[in-house]
Amino acid sequence: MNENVFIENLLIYAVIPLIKIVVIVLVLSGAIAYLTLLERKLIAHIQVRLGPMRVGWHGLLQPIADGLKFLLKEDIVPAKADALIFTIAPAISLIPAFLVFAVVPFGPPDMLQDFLGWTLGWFPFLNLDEATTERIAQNAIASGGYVTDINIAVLFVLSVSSVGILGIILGGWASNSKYPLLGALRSTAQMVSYEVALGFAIIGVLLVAGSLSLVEIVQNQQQEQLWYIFVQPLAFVLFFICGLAETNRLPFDLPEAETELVGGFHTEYSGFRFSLFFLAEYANMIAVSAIGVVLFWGGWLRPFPSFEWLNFLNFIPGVVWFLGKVFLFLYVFIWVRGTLPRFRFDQLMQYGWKIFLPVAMANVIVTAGVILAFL
Amino acid sequence: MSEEDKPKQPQEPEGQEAPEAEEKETPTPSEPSSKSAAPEKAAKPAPPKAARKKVLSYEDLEEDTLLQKLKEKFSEHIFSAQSFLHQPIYTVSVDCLYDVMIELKDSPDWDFDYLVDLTALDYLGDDKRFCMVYHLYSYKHGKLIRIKARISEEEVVPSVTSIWKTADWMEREVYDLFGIEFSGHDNLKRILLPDDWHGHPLRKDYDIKLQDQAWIKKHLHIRKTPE
Amino acid sequence: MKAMEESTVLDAKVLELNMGPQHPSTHGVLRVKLKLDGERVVDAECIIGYLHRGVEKISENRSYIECVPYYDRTDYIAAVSNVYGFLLGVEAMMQIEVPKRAQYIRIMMTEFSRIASHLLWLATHAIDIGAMTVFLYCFREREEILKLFEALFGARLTTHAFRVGGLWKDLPPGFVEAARKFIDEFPERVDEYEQLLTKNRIWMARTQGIGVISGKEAIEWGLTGPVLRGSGVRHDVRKDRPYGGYEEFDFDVPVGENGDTYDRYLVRLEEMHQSRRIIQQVLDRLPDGPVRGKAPKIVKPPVGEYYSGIDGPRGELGYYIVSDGSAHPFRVRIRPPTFISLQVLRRLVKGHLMADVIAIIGTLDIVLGEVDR
Amino acid sequence: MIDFLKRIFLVDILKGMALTFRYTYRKVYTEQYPLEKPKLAERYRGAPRLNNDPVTGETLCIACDLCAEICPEDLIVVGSQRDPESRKKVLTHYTFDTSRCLFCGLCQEVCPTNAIELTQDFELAAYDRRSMVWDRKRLEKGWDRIDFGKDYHK
Repeated sequence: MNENVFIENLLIYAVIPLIKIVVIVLVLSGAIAYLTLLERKLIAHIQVRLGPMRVGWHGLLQPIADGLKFLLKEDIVPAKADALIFTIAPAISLIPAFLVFAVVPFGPPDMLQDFLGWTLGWFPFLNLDEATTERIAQNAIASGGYVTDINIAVLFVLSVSSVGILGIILGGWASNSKYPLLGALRSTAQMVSYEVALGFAIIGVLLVAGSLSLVEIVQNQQQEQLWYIFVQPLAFVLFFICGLAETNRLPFDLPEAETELVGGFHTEYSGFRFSLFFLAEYANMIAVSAIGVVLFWGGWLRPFPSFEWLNFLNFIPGVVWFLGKVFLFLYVFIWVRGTLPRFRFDQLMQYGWKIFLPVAMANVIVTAGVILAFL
Repeated sequence: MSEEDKPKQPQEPEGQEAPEAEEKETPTPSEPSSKSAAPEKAAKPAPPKAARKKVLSYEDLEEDTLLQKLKEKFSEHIFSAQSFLHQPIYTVSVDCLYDVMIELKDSPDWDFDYLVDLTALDYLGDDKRFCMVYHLYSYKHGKLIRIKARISEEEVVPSVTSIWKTADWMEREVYDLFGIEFSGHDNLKRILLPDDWHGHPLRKDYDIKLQDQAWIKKHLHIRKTPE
Repeated sequence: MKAMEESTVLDAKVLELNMGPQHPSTHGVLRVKLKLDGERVVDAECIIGYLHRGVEKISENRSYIECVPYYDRTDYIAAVSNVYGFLLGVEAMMQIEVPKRAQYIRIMMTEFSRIASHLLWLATHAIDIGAMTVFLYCFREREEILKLFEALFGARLTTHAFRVGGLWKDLPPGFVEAARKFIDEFPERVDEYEQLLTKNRIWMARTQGIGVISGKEAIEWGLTGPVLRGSGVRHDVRKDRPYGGYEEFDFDVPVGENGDTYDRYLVRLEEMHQSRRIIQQVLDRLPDGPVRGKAPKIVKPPVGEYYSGIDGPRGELGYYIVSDGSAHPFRVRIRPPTFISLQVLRRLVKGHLMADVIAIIGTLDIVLGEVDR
Repeated sequence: MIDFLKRIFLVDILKGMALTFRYTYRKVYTEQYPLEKPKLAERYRGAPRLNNDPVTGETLCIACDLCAEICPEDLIVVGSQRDPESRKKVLTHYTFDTSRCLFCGLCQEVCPTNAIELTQDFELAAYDRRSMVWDRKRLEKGWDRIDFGKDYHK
């Protein structure tokens, strides 16, 4: 029996999460690749162009071709660059971007229940009895639509995503070139300023939700039958704007502003290392969208969970809702990029410190006051 | 090809315009032609045509008020005033060029506040080889004039950058392409050509195919430039 | 020790940054040596000449007819008006009467080229500031104009538009309709750009108060065209010294108030509308007749000199032609508007941020082919 | 007040976004160049061609050398011989350096017989400079790709 418990624990705490991690990393990489295609196509259509058309049907294989190109290109390390830091900087940037997804709940805690119960039967060598299979399937760690659910998930996300900035700073500094250096400087200032405003915007939600766990935040939205966007609209707008800034997207793409700084922090990067920065940027985009969906748009919940006449929508699994909302987020990200000009550096800082931060703080204070007074 | 075929238009389906209304003077094919001396030889039939019109020439401006005013002030330094196609040209001595310019700009009667253009001409072989040409315009009076000053190869022209800021690069360009020095210009260096280039291309003794071979060898690493 | 030497870039108080000649926003091969204190510009020096081809020297070695195609290649964005300026000078010296129809078509095409040039300016200016969609919208309209050029002149960019005495050929069939269609749709398109930019807070923040120059100073620096008019000086060669029949047309000269980048933007937008008005009038009043006057085969102006200045899209484009009576010009001096307006860059960028340098280079609307010639 | 509200609610930005959204699903303007050949204007000045008389197949060029004289770049070389019988000049060779051509069209303008003509072919890329100097054979062959439109590759 002991052996069975061991296998059960092994499955719950090691094997199944590992499989989930592998799946998420693979799917995410693919998603990023196709996000670049989506961006190119969408911006192209905004600009009455077609975008990639030649590789595959309407350019569907373009991301693969691009990936191959990046892999095959010469990897140049400038002569005067700090070779070690220059080499590891892209990884520092990319890994945290992926780490965020460890806590992102793609679906409800029981998402994989049926699936696990069904699949585990395929492995007779495990000798699992019905009860064990049931237990495994019931266990939220194994069956949840997420890798892990930690009770400080929001803090984890904030802290991990700040580490990614280090990669940009180090990359810009290690290039020993002027444009990357300026890009890195801008990025430092920008990230620090907007991290604060972003944090305050999130605090508003946390006050309402009363939890730092992303899963619980969604569950709370389910209980209250209300997405937090309707409770905290201002916080959402701030979150979205700061999210744009955090991910270096237009109108806040100053660290890489190609018309000013040539390529910003990645001017000197080429080939595979450049593609890592590239991946990191898009992974960050998806991460911010996912967090935004979880915090404000009810995660895996279907629209208007309180309206019973919409119950027919329940047949669509939560993960689809979640991904659909993330897609909408990304769409808006790209759409904004296709519309707006770029801020100037000092204006960016002004907006960050003089408008967004005070507004976010006011939002927190008002929210806290309302909660104290009425709830 | 026989003689009768000549006027025939080729009947290509595409790329062909319908025969135009405008005249297309067909030169006789037997006309002697050689490639190198093209314009001189081909120019032969031109003079009788030009003769039909009134021949344009420089006209002297004696009654011009600007000339008289300038003569009063600078007496013998002002040489002449002419006009060509109603564009007045004032020739002054380079010695008083700077003072004339200040007068023209600051005097409310003239108020030439806009230096349109500054350039030079190279009359190779003349005693005074170069000719500085300034075009001035007055926004107030809507008047465009041309000031000319002849200088010899060694002479230095007073810079007008302190009068019109816009003269800065134009003087640098003249320095670069003609090799005329300006006194009082604080940043007189080459502008279009590289700093260490030898020769001044717009001089008439600088052949169009001439290049600074040493420079090319040094910077572009080309041993021999194609002829 | 070596590492310390290498890191002097970081220790220096003033960072010297080479912007260009290979930089996405220097509009060609302009090189600006910036001295930066942080991101603030302390000083700037323009280094030009990377595209110098010696067009003036080439002109002296070609006949009057032969050197015309080279002027297409100075300001290649508005090749039509370049040729126009030179031919006006030659025709004046030769006393060639240009038929009315040719004059009208010339004016129409120069105005089209002004619109095309302003569209390209708007496109690049917008993308410099980050609004990349405007870039392609402008290119779409410019494409329509280039198609008109192609139909009439036989080339899109280096058009070799006009000939001594008139035009190469008359308007092709369908041209007038296509031109009408374009100018009918055009205001709508400009409204779209305006919707994306004019009231956009980011655009306003990026352009208002940037690169301010007063009218008086602008005259002192010899600025012309939209840059001068943006500073409130109502000067247009088309109005003050009308040439080629411009006096017959009715148009306004828009001026700005503050002399900043935003005003220059508004002035150029309005100029596009005014150009459209002129084209409209040309199309309404286009006379019949020949398009090429009696011009001799060999162009040999008499001994003399002539300055013909026109109002190109970038300012006063002057051709100072000196003839010694032979078939080759003795000297052709091109007064390039952007060569002269580029020198004000140093004055304008001082004290601004690095991102503003881009905006200011854009607002001066330079073409390096013309700056370097 | 209204201005202030407009600012708060990002009206300027939303207007722009509405415009770009409208455009997202409109018809695109792109021409898929190598797949779809553009329909060039009749007057387009592209690759040179030396025309032959469509009836007799003989060259229209009378070796008058006008094109070589007018050419700003002096890139046309016309070689001729005087026919001992008819005392007429006969074209022996003709070269045209497309690598230096300005495509100004002066040569076709002066040609009295419409022999030299700039056609609508604009694909002039070559692998080396020497092959950009076109000889008489290449010039007379002219432009053999006449298909326009989408079906070009089929």
